[in-house]
Amino acid sequence: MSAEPSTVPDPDTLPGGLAAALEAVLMVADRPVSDFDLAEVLSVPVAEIRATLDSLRAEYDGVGPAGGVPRGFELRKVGGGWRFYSRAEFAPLVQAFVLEGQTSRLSQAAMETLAVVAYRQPVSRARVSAIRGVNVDGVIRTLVARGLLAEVDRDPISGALLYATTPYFLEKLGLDSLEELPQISPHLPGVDQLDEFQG
Amino acid sequence: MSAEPSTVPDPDTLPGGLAAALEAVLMVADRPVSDFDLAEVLSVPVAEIRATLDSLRAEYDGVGPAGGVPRGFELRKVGGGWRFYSRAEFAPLVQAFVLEGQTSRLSQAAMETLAVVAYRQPVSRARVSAIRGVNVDGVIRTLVARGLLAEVDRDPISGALLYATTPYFLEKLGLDSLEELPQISPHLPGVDQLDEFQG
Amino acid sequence: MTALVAEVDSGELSPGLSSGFSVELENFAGPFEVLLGLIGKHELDITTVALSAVTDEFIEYVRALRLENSPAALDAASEFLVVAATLLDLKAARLLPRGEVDDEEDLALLEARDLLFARLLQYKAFKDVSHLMADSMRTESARQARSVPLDPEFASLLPELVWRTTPEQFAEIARKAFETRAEIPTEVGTDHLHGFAVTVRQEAEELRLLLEDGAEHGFRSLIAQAESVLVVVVRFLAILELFRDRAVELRQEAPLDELWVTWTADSDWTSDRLSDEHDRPVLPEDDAAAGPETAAEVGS
Repeated sequence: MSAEPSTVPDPDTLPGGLAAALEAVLMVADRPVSDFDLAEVLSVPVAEIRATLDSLRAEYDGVGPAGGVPRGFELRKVGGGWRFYSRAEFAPLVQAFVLEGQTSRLSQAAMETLAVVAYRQPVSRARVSAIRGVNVDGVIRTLVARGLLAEVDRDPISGALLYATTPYFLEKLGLDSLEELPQISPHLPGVDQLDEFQG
Repeated sequence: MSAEPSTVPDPDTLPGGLAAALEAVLMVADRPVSDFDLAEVLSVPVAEIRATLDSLRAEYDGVGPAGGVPRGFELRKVGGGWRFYSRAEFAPLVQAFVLEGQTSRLSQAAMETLAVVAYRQPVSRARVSAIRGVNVDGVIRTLVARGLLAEVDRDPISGALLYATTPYFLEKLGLDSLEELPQISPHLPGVDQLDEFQG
Repeated sequence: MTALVAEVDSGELSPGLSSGFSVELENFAGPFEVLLGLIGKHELDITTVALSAVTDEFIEYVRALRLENSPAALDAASEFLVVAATLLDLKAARLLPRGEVDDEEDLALLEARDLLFARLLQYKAFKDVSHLMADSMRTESARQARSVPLDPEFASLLPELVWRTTPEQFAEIARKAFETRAEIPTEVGTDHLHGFAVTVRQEAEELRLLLEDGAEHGFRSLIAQAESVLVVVVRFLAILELFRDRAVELRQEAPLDELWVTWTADSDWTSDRLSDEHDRPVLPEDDAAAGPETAAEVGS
């Protein structure tokens, strides 16, 4: 259900203008919000939204035209959208106040499984097992419960469930999209031939 | 400043100093934080904390010594604690954003999560995640925003927030008390063993 | 896994693994991990690795595991056996005179070697990249995303909830939510199709139901209900797979005599434990090439 356009004021008429309007909206967001969603809600062209967010980000980082010191928070584009974060330097302080969301470190097995799914998605458990050389059912269940992987589809032939990474996974890696994942080819001699061998 | 042998760094040594440290904490704290708690963790006198917060508030309101325009967020002291809020002038925009995509029905995922909490309360998000096999953070936030669930306590050991259903939930179901919830069979596979799942 | 790696790195490969070897399935990193450890220890380039040393050591390692450890650890270590078998094949291949690979079998062995190398290289690449990802996550965890409850003033604006669920329906939803944990389906039923796929895994599950009472069953009784010859064949293959997985014991008094099967796996055994080559039914025209181990399409 969307509000009537007439009731939403033009951000330019408000004190602080579009920049302040974006700050106000992002203050209540509990997930990354895309440029497009912001453009729609504020009835402002996407290009203008992006430019304004970029300059806000620079300002918070203390590198804007006005200079200044970094703020304690930062604006970041990760997981396909914009969101406020506490600045990394303050982590020890922040952790004293925020108990939830402190995720324990993932095991090596979980990280490897996550890596295989990230680069081969959508992919079945059997395929991941073949690449890692061990049964991965338990690990995948954990990664799904952690919100890092999701069941996205079924293989049309085998009917096996296929897994992919989630936007939350991108956020945890500080990436905006899967294209930003580090290239795997330098780690993979003869990568072209390998696809034939996958079990 | 007391010389506590702690891992929390002196905020003055960090970029942005005490003001930025307070911004970092308040930006991500999930509830209002009192002057005293801030003073204790930062090892800074309460008076200094208050003075810094007051000047941050003035700065955000555009009435600080440096002048400037109001930001889209404001710092408010509510119920004995400080928290960031969207500035009141932007409420119509924020509303439009909040209402975007909202429906008057609960999703299947929300209904299932609600059911798990109803029969397991008080229960942590991690535990519900483990039972449902998916991350439920977002869904639980929705259910809290809807007034169907509430944070009731903290787990004495893990410190995790515990959730329970509200009187409004009972009202929606047309029940007087939780005892009137229909029994689910204790012999179900899974229910007996669920205590073993620790998210 | 740390325990395993540490042991490989420190060269404690001879029997004498009592120094705290413990396998936790969650962290069990598998044969590729151990192989990489061995290769690293010998400072060999894995593209040109001399197999014999690694093979001998690997087999010694597996043997040591078998001698020294509890049945639970053995269970976990069973994953090694598939790789050990491949390595044995490779070792045999190495004994063949060089250049004489016109024999079909020789070729197959050489291909097995290439396959193992390819898989090992692939595994190494993912392992490398997983370290990079772990670094990113560590750096990233210093930042905390803002995620706060909605102000009551905005929450109150949400449209009034339309609620049509009765307490009984609600209890049913709860019952299902608790139940899903117990059985997460991994395959879609295809029985409604004209012909249906027979997989070793499915047949292994069928067998489990028949055998779970722990009694000794004759093979004839196990196939009494089979709908077709293909089911009989795949069920027989499933028994071989179960045997390889130590889930059943077999007894046969004389050649062509009745084959007696006894279930021996733990109650938590599932067909997921069988090697993954089986969960991909193949199309009928692939049958000959794929061999009988995978699956077959049953026409009617």
